[in-house]
Amino acid sequence: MKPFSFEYFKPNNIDEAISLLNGYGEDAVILAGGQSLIPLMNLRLARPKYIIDINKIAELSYIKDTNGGLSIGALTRHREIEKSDIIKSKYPILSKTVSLIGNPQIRNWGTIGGSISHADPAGELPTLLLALNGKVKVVGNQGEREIDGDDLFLGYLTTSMEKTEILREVYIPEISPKMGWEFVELTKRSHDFAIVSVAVLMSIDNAGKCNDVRISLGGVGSMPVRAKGAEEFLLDKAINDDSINEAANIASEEAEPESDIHASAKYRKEMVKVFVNRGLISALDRVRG
Amino acid sequence: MNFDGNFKFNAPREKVWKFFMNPDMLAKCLPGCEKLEAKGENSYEAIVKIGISVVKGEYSGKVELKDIVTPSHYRLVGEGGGLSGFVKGEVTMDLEEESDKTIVKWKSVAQIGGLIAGVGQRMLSGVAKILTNQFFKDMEKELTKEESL
Amino acid sequence: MVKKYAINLTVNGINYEKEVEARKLLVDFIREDIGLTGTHIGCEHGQCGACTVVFNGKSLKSCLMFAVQADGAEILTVEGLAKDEKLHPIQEAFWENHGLQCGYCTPGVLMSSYVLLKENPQPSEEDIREGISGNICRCTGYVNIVKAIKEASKKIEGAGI
Amino acid sequence: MKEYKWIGAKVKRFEDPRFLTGRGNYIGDINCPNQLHAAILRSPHAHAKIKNIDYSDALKLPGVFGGLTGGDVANMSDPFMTLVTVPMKYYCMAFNKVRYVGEPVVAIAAENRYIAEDALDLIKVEYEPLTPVMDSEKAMEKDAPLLHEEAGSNLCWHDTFPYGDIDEAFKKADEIIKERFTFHSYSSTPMETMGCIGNYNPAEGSFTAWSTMHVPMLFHMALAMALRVVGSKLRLIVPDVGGGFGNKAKVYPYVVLACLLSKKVGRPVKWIEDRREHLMACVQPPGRIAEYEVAVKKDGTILGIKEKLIDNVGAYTRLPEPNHMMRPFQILVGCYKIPAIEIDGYIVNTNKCPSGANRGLGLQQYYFPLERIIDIIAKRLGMDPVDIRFKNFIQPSEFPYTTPNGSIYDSGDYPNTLKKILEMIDYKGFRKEQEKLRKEGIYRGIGIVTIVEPGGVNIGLLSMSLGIPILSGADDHAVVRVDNTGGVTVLLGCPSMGTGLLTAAAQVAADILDVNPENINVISQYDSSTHPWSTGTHGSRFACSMAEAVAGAAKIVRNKALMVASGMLEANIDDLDIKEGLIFVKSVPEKAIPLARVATITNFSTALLPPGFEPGLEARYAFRFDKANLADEKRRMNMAVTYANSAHAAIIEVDMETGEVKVLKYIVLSDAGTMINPMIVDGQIHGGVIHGFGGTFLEEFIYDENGQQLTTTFLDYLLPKAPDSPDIQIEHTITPSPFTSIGAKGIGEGGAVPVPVLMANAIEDALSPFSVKIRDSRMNIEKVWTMANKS
Repeated sequence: MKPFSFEYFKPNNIDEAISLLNGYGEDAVILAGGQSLIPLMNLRLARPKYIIDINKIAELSYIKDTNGGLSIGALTRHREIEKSDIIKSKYPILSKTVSLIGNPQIRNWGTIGGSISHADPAGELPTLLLALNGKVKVVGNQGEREIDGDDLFLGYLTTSMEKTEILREVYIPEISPKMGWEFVELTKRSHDFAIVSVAVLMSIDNAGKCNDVRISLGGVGSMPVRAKGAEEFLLDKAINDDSINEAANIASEEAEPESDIHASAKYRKEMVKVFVNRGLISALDRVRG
Repeated sequence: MNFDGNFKFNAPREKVWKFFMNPDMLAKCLPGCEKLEAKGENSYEAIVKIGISVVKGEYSGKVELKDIVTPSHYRLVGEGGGLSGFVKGEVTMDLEEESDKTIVKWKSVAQIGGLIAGVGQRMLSGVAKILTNQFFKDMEKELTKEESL
Repeated sequence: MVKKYAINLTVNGINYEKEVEARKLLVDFIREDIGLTGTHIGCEHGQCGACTVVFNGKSLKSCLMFAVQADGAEILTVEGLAKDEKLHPIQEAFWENHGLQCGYCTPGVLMSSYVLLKENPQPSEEDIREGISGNICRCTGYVNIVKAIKEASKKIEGAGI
Repeated sequence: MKEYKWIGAKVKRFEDPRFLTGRGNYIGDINCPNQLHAAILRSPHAHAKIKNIDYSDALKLPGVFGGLTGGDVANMSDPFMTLVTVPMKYYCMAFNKVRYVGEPVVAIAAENRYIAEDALDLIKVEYEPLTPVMDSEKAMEKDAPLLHEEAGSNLCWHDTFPYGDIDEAFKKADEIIKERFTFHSYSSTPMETMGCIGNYNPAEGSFTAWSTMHVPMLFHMALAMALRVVGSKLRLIVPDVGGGFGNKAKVYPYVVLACLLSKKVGRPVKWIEDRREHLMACVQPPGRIAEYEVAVKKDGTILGIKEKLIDNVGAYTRLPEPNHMMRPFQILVGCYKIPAIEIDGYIVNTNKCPSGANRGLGLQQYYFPLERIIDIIAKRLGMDPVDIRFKNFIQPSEFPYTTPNGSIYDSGDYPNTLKKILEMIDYKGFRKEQEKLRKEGIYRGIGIVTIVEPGGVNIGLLSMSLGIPILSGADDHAVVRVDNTGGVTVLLGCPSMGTGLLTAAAQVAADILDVNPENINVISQYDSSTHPWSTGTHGSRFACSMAEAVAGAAKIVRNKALMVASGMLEANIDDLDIKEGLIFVKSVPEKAIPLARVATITNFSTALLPPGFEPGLEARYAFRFDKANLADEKRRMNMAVTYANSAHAAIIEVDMETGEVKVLKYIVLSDAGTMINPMIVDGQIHGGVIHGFGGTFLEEFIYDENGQQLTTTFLDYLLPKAPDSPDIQIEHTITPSPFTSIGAKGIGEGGAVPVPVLMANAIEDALSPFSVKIRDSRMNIEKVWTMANKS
């Protein structure tokens, strides 16, 4: 199908974008990479009256490794993140996760801000953001504010950002090099929407006990979710096959997936066990490696 | 697509029942309900605007209250069409007293047709759940507000 | 009257100034307004890759961009690969290795391969299959496409292109 | 085998440069002056009466020029003919009633597709929903919702075909095995969707239609009759086709829709199907239920099979259906000497998209139970499935072999094919390793399947469903013409859809005329007003029927040329030969005359021609296959021209935790007889295997219980991409067909056919420790996981 008609704006800077967004409110939508929005428009599921194309706002595209964390401009393309050496060395989990998104064409144009604000529970980046304790900086006519990952996602394709706010930056706190990590997902074909995705970060103290662990699950509900129960279980425990297995079972209980034509809720819950297991084992190898 | 669940109102059954039968309250709490005009005995014409992020659709059609057994049971039946397809659904409500509180046990059956059914596969059940929860939360908010009046 | 937006862009080295309706997809613009029908439409929802072109040096599904966004861009389509009737090494390799059958996905696959080989001159089979994972083919089962891209990488290295 | 120079060579395809440089000429690229674009409003209901249609607002939208509804269609055209005797009205749009989600209700013609789609939003249609029925067995029940009132039942066809002595077979059986199988619906979804342009010429009362139908003339009659014109007043043009795979080979309703809309608005109308329309309303092969009863002796010999086959053909039984039921009659016994076989066939209508041809056309549905039952017999008798195959194979000495229902298998060496593939996949070595790996918790399996691939189609097949088989013939026509410069033009009756038949035809003509193929132009765009008759490109019929037509026409031209040359060179015709476009006297080679000069004489100096010689160096030849007989009183008939043979073998590994299946090795041993272009043959097998692979693991048309379609985009109807597709190893043996001059056998569909049953055999083998029983063709990830974790 062909898209419905709309009016098109191409602001030069953020302020211009914000004033447009406020001027047209409910019926205006931000266009960045377009890899999620335009398919919905071509299928006439989405019929925004006003499109605000922010691709000309160069100041929104950057990768800055400041002390204490990584700042990525919302308009930064997945491909740039995938090829960034600084990210490969200091945030390898982000580098791997981004490489699992879509395919080369989608990664060339899809943006980190676009995919996080689209908030698809089966998307890779929303799930990863939670595990990284990341947060987003959004800007509106009342100025800029920060939203933690935990408070950002409200439900399917729904975030706590106001209609008149633009996501400006994704901020990821520094990950200690001693931390083991893994991002694994189950898909029917390479790069599909995940049936289940798991992001794991874990560190072990020199007594061999776990002193920090973060597990977030994707594809198992209307939004990505941190498996807090499993995390609490592992804290201060020795990490071995048994504790990993038990944590995986707990995580599976915390997932509330829906059934659809690709996989049933029961199967997804079982796959949470398998992939939390695989994620933790691989993270453990990296800690010891 | 069918769901069920229950919701506890801390108010006596008569009050909750009167509340559920009051079209203005229904209009206020049905998510995205823009018009609910009485067209006869327990039958209304409705316009509902449902949307999730950029996917918005306007559905117009009719809503009827059936099998009314005051004050414990009734069936809300709705049917509407829009640009992205049609929605047909019903929600059966059973109000049970628990000391001074009321438990509303609901069971919903929804049939979605056309564009949204064929393409929105991955989002439908998620969206339906959000809307139903939102409906009950809004009803409780209205109830407590009225309580305080 | 429908609002039109002026755009100025180069396609295969030729500069064009056109006016377009905002909603006109870039793939329709290339096929209808520029008249280059080598770029094809297969799905219009970003899955099949038949509409892949090279946009400012990067592969793009041209059904996932509005023509109005292409103002100031440099686009390469399949018609721009061969230089004065001499096939590009990739085109030659696809011909020699039966890397196409119905030809409908071929333009998109060629443009993805073009960008793949620019970024990774010596790709492994796995790199190649990943590099064209945004392009669907229903005739070849990908076997000869992968072989053709491998051969093309050798040709290009040999010719120092 | 004759010594050929071009036949058998891996010639680079002549049609490739056009495609490689973006100069393909597909339906989307063709535009008529003054044309309009159509968009179609489709039913959101699976079963409903149409109470009222109001598109007056749509007509007011600037840029809209007209519309068409089922009412117009019923006035302006007749229902399409069908191949079932029960009355059923099938128009190109819904009339009074919609019978599947996506059925066309209103068509709008506008300046461009964008505006036409905007207009659809302004149309108001009032429906009275009815209860749909989706399952074929439920649809046959007495009180089931009825789709076609005039038909009286959703069972639109039933017939029984007994062959050989069934009762005797079951009397002598040591074991009778009963099994029920189901096969799901998936199609080929070519990258180019359907499309057509309809242009009505009021002055002549004639229609010209461009479309992607790669079987134009088989259905030309049905379309002309629907449009109420004689065939000569419906000109069909088929440009380059972006993949057909049979999906574009059906009575094509949208050609009639575009023609009628053009007649109504007085301008050409172009309609291009978008992907959603393709997945919802193009073609969905029938789901099948197969109930098998097999009479077997203790030593594994198969004495007889009774099959109850129920096909769910969707809302209308559309030409060529019920061909999914009839086409497999070409190979009812597969590779085996089964003396008695009975088919009890049921064709059922439900509220789904109408079915139609898809690569394999019934063969994958038919071979799934047949090649599963071999493995099931082996398990029941404690034998190796491979031995059951060797035991029952038709032996090389028995060819040509006539099967119980009249198929005449031309040639083959089935035991050798199987032996070779067992060596290639190292069957014994794998069995040993399999045991060892199981101990380490690694579950691998091997699947072996041997099939006969029918090439060419005896059109009598289509009349088997009419009770009295009146049709017959597997012929084809070609024109070969040499022009005054020595260039050669070839006109085929079959459009090209990517299978390389243009190049293969040039190779055949090149060998017989001994000219360089560079100078041969096989016309790629088919045109019914100029091209010879043919039923078109389907049923793997190029190698055996079309190639023979080209060879025959080229031979006539060759003899005409030699006749003229013998006059000019005053030499006996037997003393002449042609080499690279030069006719010369064998005993005195320097006495020669170029083919071009001979052609010029036949056109410009006819006085020099021998008496009775018809001017022009051109010939039209119709290849007539003498074994395309009429069915006898027991409805036995030879329904194909050639019978190729292939074995597929695969080693797979099941990830017990997730249900993922990894194909570690995939080998095809193909005996395609003489291969005109081995490179093109292998390309067909590669594509076919991955079609089957996608159909088995990823693809399915899914409906909910209310008849809503849930797989209407490529996000839910999943196609295999490069990283998901296994590599494929192909080897060949060559047993030429004795029934044709070149000896080539049709194999275009063979690659796709055995994959579902092969994967079922391999997965059941991998999971045999858990005594898993696979009876359904879907192997999606969750299903395999469920089987692997049942215990």
